[in-house]
Amino acid sequence: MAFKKSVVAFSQTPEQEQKLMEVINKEKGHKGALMPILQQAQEIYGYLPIEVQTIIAEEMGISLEKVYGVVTFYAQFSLNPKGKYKISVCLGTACYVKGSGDVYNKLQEVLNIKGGELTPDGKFSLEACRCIGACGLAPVMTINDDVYGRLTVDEVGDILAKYND
Amino acid sequence: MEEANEFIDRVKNGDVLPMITSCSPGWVRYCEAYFPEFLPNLSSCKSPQQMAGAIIKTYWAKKNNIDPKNIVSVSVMPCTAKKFEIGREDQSAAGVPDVDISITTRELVKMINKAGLRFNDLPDEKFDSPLSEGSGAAVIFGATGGVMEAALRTAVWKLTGEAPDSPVEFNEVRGVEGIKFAEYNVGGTAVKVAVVSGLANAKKLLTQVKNGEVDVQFIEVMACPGGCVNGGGQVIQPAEVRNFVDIRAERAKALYSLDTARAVRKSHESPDIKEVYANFLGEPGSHTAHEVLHTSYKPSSLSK
Amino acid sequence: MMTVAELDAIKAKLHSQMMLRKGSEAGEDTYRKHVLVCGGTGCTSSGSMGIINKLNEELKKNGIENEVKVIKTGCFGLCALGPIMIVYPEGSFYSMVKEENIPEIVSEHLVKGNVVERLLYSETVTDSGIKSLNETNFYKKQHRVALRNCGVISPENIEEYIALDGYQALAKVLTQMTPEDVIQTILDSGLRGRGGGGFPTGKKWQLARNLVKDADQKYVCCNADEGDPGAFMDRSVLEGDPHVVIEAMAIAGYAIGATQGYIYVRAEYPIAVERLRIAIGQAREYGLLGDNILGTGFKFDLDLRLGAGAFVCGEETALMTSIEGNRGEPRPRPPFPAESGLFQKPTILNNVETYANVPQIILNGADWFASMGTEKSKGTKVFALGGKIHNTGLVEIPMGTTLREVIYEIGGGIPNGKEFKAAQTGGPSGGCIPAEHLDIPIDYDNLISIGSMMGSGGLIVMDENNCMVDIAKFFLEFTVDESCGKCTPCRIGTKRLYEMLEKITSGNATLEDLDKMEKLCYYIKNNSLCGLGQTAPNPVLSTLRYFKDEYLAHVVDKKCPAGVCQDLLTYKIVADKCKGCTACARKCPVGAISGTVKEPHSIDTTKCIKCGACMATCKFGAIVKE
Amino acid sequence: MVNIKINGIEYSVEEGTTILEACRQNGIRIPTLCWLKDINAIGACRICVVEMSGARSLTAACVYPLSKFDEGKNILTHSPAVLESRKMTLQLLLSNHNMDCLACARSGNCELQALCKELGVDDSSYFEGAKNEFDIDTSSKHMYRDDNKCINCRRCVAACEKYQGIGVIGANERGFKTEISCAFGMDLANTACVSCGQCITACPTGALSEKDDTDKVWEALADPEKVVVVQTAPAVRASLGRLSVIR
Repeated sequence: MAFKKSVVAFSQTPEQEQKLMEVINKEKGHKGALMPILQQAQEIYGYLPIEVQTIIAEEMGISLEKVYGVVTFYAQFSLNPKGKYKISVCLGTACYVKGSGDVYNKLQEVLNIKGGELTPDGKFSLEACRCIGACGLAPVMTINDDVYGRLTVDEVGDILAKYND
Repeated sequence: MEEANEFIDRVKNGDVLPMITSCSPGWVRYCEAYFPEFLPNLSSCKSPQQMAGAIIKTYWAKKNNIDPKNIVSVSVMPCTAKKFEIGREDQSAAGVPDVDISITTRELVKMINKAGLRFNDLPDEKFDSPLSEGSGAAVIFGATGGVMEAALRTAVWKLTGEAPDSPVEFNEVRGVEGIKFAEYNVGGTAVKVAVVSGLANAKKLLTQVKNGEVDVQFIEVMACPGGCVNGGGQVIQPAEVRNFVDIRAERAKALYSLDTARAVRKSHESPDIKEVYANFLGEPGSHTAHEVLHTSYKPSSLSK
Repeated sequence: MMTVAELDAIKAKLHSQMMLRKGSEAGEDTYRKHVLVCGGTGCTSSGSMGIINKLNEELKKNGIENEVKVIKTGCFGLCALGPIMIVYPEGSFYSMVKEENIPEIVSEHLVKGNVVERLLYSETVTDSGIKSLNETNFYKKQHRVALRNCGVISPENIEEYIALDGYQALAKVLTQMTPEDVIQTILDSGLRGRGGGGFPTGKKWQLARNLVKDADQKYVCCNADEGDPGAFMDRSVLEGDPHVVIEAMAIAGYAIGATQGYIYVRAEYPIAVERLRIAIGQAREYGLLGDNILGTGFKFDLDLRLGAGAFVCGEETALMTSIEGNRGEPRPRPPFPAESGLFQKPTILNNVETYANVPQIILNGADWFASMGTEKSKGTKVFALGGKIHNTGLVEIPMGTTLREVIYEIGGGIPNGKEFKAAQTGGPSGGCIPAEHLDIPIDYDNLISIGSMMGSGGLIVMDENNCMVDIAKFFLEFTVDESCGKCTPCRIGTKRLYEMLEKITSGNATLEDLDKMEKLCYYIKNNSLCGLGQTAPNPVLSTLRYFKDEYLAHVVDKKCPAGVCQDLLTYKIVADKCKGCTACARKCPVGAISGTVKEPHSIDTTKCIKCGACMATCKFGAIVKE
Repeated sequence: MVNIKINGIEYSVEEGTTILEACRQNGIRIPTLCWLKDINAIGACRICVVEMSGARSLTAACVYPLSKFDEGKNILTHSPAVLESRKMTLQLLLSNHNMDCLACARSGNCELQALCKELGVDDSSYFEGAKNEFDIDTSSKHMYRDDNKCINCRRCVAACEKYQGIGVIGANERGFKTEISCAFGMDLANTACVSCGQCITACPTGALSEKDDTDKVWEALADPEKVVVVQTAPAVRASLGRLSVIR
């Protein structure tokens, strides 16, 4: 069976583990605590490797498969670390109609990775996302917190160039 | 025999209680993974499959002077976990595995079809001896509550002066409910027992025991709901049947009717058992019995 | 703990100041001008936060920071012109504001008092003076009920909400109305669900109150998942006026007898989540959430639950299953949520926009609300105008307004002089509305009768350059990706439907495939477990119904009339325009272009991979695609 | 009691009885696939759909509890539309199923196979299209898991979770790619699976099956050097009597 371990070796700082335990103990009592815990865990680590999911499963007394089943259902949870710069191209209808599909293909071409993948140097991760609600600026893409609106295919190169450190 | 004896010893010597049966390999693996703190409670007896295999490769081999290495011990079981059990450590009394191959009822069906057997046209035949004539107590092992009843039959017989007419029917532990409790007065002392089938029910009971909400001395656990009659290796009934027919009850009924039809209904009355103990094992719980018929467990760290 | 009297006191204190934003001169308010800057996602993405900082800086420089108040508000609606800044009381509407414009605006307008007309929204500048916002085409026909406070109040200041009658409805409900009165009012108002289904809200609340009498707990949920791509109405309400939802949910809690509520917000809306967190915190601080609200003994509290990227969680039972900490997979109904919903307790789940109407209905009465809209669809509807349209943005129109009015008058028509082709409503569950139905009054039942649906409000306009088969394929690709995978018709059916559309757009389909596809559509609609599957084929069925000729062109002629479907296009060099400069031949990645220098070149269509590089480099427009 | 009509004939049943059970009580059989009494009533496969007056679409009989709101409704259990839908559901399932029946352990005892026969599937490749290609998990001593034969009915998941309280297998990923597997695609042998086989007896198809050790037994029987001793458990005889054994 293709064991879907994450591509990066897991390492955590004591603060991270301590914060994770705080989150679990705070939320464990409420009903439906798994989702908030997973969201905050992804906040702490940037992704949800098997080690983190195992801690959550044990603390909540549920099977690891239950946790993994929830994690693989929602697009926001990721088994692999995102890039230093998370590129997210909106493929909502308004953006699609104005050509965000071409921008997305161009990015895959320039970065030489497919959607959902990470560049080998871990710098860029690329994904298509559902409408982020900025349809006024269609077609839209975000890189971490920066938002680029009214995009054209040619701009892709120089936008990426800004993130070279 | 061994289990009843172990239970009596535990009660007498104040060892760890409640004692829990160990014949269901699925349950044993569950205990090792999910409730390791109850491993001391597990009866050290091997499962009937392994005991039979051990006797075959030791006593029976010697009696028929066959080199145990040349014996292929095969078991036909209603269970898939047996396929795992034969490979467990501490299951080779004669230095070679007690059981070499375990096949399920379904695989037996394949072999019967492949061999072209037509049972209706075949005369009835007895099993070969020894170990040919199982007692009524043995037959009901396959139903939830059966192992408990069998053990009680022998334990009550022993604790009440080995009277030949000691009680034989313990209806309180019969039936397909997932968790059953019963209390018996055995030679003046009250013995509280519990019977569970389906590991979700075992989880519920063991948690209650751990929290002190339930006080029992002897627990029978069967991994499969309804006991081995509903095992993972049984012939598969389509949903069409299993949704509307209580397969567990039907199959259990078959076993209980075989039990009542048997002359010998208590393990200790079975001539074969007596012969093995007389010629080989000595007393239940003896050193040889321990060597041949008992095993050990250890916690598992597999990912839950 | 706050009393009703204290609530009124806050309102009185701030009321005069707020009137400044309604155009009346500043009363005894310390500030003489209010500058409102849009803090919605669109404008924020275009740097409105930078503009606010620059504004504060410049005001300090000119020493008038105590005379001019800067307020970050929610979305005004006209996203196409973002970032937007409005100065009250004049109501001067600055659009496409850049940071470098701030010093001029501050010194000229805010200090000297003369408006910088050059930077105003062009339409407001007329020879007979500055037109106010509400007279512009975009706003003229709008009637803002749910969006009443958006772009008017600061969403992060509860007192501004209170100043404009905020929490008065809750006070009225708790002190003067019985739960039955509240439900009756909502019933009489004719309010129907704004999430797209259109189920009468009053009836839903009534069922939740009466079906299970002895429930020890009931829940009030708000569906803020807004998964439809191209829809951002709920976002704007949450970012612009979060308290209206909180107040409405408290009223709903009182009506059905619940003490706990959950707002399920998309994780893709960080600003909305933040604004809600602040608003809930303030509501608790002011004793408007928690125990003994307004001293009436009524207890109600709210928690946020974030979605995590699953469109199906917009379906009510999937949303509840998600809040319960599971895979967001829908559950069979009945039992309906009003009987057994969240954590198997009676639950009501309404959309953000539905709640946004509730306080108004309570304050102004059911008849006021019922006077708006059509016979069976009362009140207004918020639409998110997007796609090929000038005024992309948020539009709230009375039910019954026609599509033509929305697209041409409010929306400003189709850019670049292109021909209108269709408007898509209801997102992946909706259908398209062709030109022949432009004059149909928009309401629940009319839209369903023409094979589309109201949906949550996304309205994507498409022009002649959009291929309807490609749009249907886009929506199916979306549904295939977002299907939860639980039931056979949707898990496998939508995948097969998408593959059939791929077959059509790649020119490999036969007429028999078209019939097979239509049969599969009706099968999926008829057999899927939840709304997602039941409506997934709508984009295909409605494009089949109105644009059958385009399907036939793809299948029979192997042509894509709109020039979108790559596989059906052939690139051709127009001989008399080709100068033989060989630029295209050098650019072609597969060497499909041949010809001698200065002679007309030609493209070998068997080699051509239709990447379009040649067309892009040709300076003489000699290469066309058909 | 709720008064309803089934295929035009009047019946009255206890409130809360599902349509499926109401029909069964009155001798009307509705085919099912994913429904397992008490542990798996999730309405996923859509084989048991029926027509019901007043309903917008077909209704899954296994999960629809009849209530006073259904008084007087008429239910059609085998109308042309219903039969056509059930057939299409099967054809869709087959389009993502490894149809290697001749070499499958469950050939002749597979519920999918039986339903295709019963509901008249006459073109198993009607819905040609992409199929999932999952690895086959042969890590365990007692069984193998072939998800290419899995129809996502989740009966095995219910058995492992509800009967056994273990839950090492479950639905992962989403949509068409949904797969019943262990966490992180782990081998079953690396999980705390106790090899009880309850998932195998719950599975309607050949996706889950025990490892076949009969060849080893034949070999031993044929080996003159070896003495083969066979012991049988009591429960075996209780399930051996099934018709398929005695031809």
